[in-house]
Amino acid sequence: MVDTLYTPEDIAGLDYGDSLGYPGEYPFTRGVQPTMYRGRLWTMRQYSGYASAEESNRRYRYLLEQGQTGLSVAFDLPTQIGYDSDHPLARGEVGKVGVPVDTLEDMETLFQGIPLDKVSTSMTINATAPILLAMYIAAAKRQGVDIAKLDGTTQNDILKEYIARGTYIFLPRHSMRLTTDIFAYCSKYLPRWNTISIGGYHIREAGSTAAQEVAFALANGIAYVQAAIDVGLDVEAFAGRISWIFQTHNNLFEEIAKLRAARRLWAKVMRERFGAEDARSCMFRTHIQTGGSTLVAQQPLNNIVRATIQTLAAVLSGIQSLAVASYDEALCLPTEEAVQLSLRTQQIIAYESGVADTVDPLAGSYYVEFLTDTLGAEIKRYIEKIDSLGGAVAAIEQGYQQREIQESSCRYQSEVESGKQVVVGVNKFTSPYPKLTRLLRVDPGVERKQKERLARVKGNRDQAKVVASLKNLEEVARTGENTMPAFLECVEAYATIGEMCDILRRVFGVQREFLVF
Amino acid sequence: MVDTLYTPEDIAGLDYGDSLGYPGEYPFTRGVQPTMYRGRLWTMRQYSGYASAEESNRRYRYLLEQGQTGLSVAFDLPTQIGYDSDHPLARGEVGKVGVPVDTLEDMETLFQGIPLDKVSTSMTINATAPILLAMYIAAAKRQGVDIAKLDGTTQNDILKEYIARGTYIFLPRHSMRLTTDIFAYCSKYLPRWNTISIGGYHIREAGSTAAQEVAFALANGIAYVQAAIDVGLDVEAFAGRISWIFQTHNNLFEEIAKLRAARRLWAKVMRERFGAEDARSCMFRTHIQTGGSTLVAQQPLNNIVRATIQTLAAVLSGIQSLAVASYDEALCLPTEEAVQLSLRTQQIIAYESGVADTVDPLAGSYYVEFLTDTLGAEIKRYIEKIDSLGGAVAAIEQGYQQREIQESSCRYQSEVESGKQVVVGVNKFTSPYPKLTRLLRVDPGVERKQKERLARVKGNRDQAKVVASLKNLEEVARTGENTMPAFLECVEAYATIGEMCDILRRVFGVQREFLVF
Amino acid sequence: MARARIRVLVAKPGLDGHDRGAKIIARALRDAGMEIIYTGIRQTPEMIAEVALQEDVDVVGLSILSGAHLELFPLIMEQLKQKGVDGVIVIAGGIIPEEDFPALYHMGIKAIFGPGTPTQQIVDYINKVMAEKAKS
Amino acid sequence: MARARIRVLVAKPGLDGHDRGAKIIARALRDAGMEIIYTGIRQTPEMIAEVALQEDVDVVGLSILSGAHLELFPLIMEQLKQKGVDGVIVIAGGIIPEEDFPALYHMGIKAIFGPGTPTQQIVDYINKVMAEKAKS
Repeated sequence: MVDTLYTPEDIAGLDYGDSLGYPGEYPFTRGVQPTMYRGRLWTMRQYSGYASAEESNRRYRYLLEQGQTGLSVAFDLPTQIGYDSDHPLARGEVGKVGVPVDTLEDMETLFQGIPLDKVSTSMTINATAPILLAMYIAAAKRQGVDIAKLDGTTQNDILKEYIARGTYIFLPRHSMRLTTDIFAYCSKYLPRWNTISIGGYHIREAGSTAAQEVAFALANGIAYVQAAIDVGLDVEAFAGRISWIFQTHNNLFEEIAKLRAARRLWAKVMRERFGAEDARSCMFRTHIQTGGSTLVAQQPLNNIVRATIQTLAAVLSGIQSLAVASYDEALCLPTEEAVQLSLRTQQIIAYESGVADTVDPLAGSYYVEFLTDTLGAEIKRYIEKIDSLGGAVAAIEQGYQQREIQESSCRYQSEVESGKQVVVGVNKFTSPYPKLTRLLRVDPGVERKQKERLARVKGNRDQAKVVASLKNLEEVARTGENTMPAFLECVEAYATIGEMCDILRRVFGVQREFLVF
Repeated sequence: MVDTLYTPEDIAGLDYGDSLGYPGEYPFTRGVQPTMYRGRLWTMRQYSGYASAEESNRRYRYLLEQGQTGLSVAFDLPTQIGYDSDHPLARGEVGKVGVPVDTLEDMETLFQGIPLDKVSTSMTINATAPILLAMYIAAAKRQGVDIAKLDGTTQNDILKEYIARGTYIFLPRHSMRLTTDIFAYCSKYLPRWNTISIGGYHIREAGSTAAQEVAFALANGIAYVQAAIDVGLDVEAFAGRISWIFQTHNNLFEEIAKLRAARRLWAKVMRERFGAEDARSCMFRTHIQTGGSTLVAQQPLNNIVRATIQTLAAVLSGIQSLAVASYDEALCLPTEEAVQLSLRTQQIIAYESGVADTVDPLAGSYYVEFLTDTLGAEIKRYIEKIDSLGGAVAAIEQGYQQREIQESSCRYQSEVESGKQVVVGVNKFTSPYPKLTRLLRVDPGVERKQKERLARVKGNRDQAKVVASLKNLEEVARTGENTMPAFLECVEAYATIGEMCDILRRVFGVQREFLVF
Repeated sequence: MARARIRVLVAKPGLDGHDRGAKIIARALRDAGMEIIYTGIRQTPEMIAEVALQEDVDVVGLSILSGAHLELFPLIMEQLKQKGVDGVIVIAGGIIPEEDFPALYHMGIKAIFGPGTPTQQIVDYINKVMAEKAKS
Repeated sequence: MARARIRVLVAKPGLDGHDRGAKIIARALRDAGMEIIYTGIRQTPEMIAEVALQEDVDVVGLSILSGAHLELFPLIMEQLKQKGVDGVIVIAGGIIPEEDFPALYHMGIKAIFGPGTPTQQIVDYINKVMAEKAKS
């Protein structure tokens, strides 16, 4: 509950050095770089991908032309869950919510004409992250790019898939192994790669509160760090490449306070729990995607207002990378016009609003500092609760986070239905509105074409090499060696994602839903 | 110049009680009401009027249906400059930028079916303010409304017309008399009426900086208060009914700091310069219209982003009333869809963003408090300069404010042309964009119909009464008595605005432009 | 038709994991006194029809956000028919463009509820069609 | 045509008082070496034509934001013609919808510069047409 007034008394206990400190210094409450946007603006990186590798490549080139400064790849559901486009379970899903990638050839097409040493690429991929990363590495090698220069992110955050998003495949412990395989491989070969992007975004999207969003993500983060330490990795060798993804909702100050609190808490977790000494290991670097579920179908231009508020929240909280949801997303995939407007939203805030002129401009505000502390305390309580349940994985297996989220989701829904929470155009100020006339539809022929393409690739490859590489993958999967080189070998032989995942499904077993309802 | 970082050191000298205090208490830096929006949201009041009284009446009813909580009338230029619609100088201007009002009949039509004791109405009218106020009073009387209950605002700020907006008619000293006539009349008969709305809006629109916007408006305010005292009014009798209008631009924090500084400065002016004791006399209550000139024709949906930032600036600074410019305004009069979106922008910020939950949420921020002080000092220096030139009127006659504004305007223009100041879609990130297809055009037949209507009214009225009332107006204008009762008599006889102004032009003389270029 | 409680299968066909809406609906229908069978995510058309048959449901509610409705819904309707449970009332929700409504109605979907629909409206709808069905 | 400096009348027809744009243009043209006659606001068509005649200008620039251009510009063109100064180049700026451009070109306006036009573009345009005129 927000009070009517906050005064110096509300932050009487605030010790500047301990609670805030200087930007670029532990505990990083005011930001992880000393000059923040004055030094360099955040990366503008719209989430995008659909239909086919060619079509998505065209969209990426368009966005780069429009002034976007990074790429963010959306994969379709079969690719995320490890089915080839011709698998029965892929029916109707090919190219729908992202680009289908069956083999290395699709990845090569996706980045045709985009030099991979010049661009940073974020890939929303989790269960199949090592496979897609291997394809990205192979595509870069074919471009003649030194892979040590590759810059980007694999989401690679499987725990939130069990909690909220649903694209898991294997049992958690096997998934965690793949996650840490990426940590280990990249710390050797891709020093600039963000090996994981631990997400609160989807947790919030599933209906959590702001505090739950951060708490469950941080708890997952703790689990990954522990898992990596448990397999013998040195915390300083991988912790600096951990990154995050959260969303911003409409409540401007809550969102800002949430992210400032998260930065401070993570720094303290890394230093106090894991003994990280290196400042870089304690830095909470985050991408923000504005909240998709806050956008509504009714009166769609209203969503531009919401996205602007959310973008401001993100920028004011001090972030590294940003994607703005498009106003037509509650109706269809974002059209080119809508995605351009999302980018323009970022650019107007970057270049016209003045909010990027100074670091952490809200620091010192009685309200914002109070709220940062209050949310921080609430997040901490959740983390302690998860610790007491045996950590994030155990808590997921018990359905704890899922149940908490569902409670919040239902509470919010009933507040909307009772009118306590106003959603303009939905439960108040409703009115007829002009329909959007330009909706983006994925051509129904896409699935057939992708299947043909897959068949062609399979027809042209060296089958013996495929068989050998898949056999090797199976062995590596069984023994516990790092899987990345084996994936790379398969990928370069044009083995399909389905072929590789079928092997892993056999070796690792398949996770059924932790059904909480 | 904004620094990279602000810390507690930047506001080391801040004394909470003296600089900020509690909302609802002198010097009102944190707001003029103790609970601000928690008690009552700002009044949502879109500026609107065009074509004809019927058409504008339809738009007002539409806006009230859509959840607007106050009205704001735009008058066309002939009405503002005191020409009837059939005057040669009115050619092409009738109904273009506002509603034409020639006689009381138009005013009656304008508020048909809108009970004037239930709604608050702001009228952007200056040189002819007493005439339009008289018409409003007469219309209310015909509705059977007790005029003591009338709630609203006459802009009635003639000095900024000489400085920036151009709809003056008479010499400044005569204009000032009409201004103070309204003060005196309303303090007796319309106790809830805001007798003046002193404006920075149009000063900024003409190209001033934020500090100039506030400084020149406050200096004008000082001139009005002094003029009222000089004609014998008691400061406590009228000062509480002074209100303000400013704009918010894109620079979020500068705009917020500007308005917080203005509130504090005005309180101190009233108490220290004019000896006002009553807290109400020291309250700076303001309407905000987001900055029209910040909207651009290129990529018009980008303007929704700008308007959202500006609306946030307004709301975060603690205001009483708000209008949001519409995204199509750089192309045409706002369409119904665009004005609905402006209102929705306010509603989303009011009901979804959480920023209305607590009073003055940025208070204490090192940056915002520093900026508030810095802008306050700059504004003060300008006021001292104007004092040294003999006050606002003398400075206007010397062209001081006009020149300062023009310098700022040219500096801004050259920054845009050099690319130092980015305007997204104009000098950076340009791209083809879909044209808006629904533009609002005023029917060219409007002028003819209005002339016919005027002729009909003139044909039907009691001519002797008109002549007598106009004769009385002429006498009153010459003697120095309060003109309001005389205007009311003319208006009720259906004398036209042109007839009244012709008399005043004869008695008062006409001001030529203070040409500064 | 004289049984005490309406039985509703809430199912998520396809691969999409966004189950927030499905769960909210499922809970709202349960709170309104109906018996709910909730399948969880990633249900194939065959699985959905099989559960509808086994559980002898009155209503099947399909929730989909991936855009695969035009491909998957006909398969589901076909499976229901093959299994002889085409008498059930099938309703749908999720992100479904209005221009697809006619095609969906044509294949036998009885009602489509877009995002932002109050749950009470869905409860009322089900109660109404079940009452009509009981009468006829 | 051999005089040293191009003479430009910058005029604001109609009643609108928004002179920011007109003044910026006037100053930019002056900075570019042209001689500027700036009329101030509220100029009637008759006054504008009269000044154009008296000051023997090469170019008349009209700035209008009230939307009265379709009514006032024909009157101005007519007045220029009546006074025999219809040889001047007339250009316009302000808030003028693109759909009105054809009508304005048709009545003899040579160029229309919308909001956001860099002043250099207007300078260049005037220099170019004056150079062409000198050649012919």
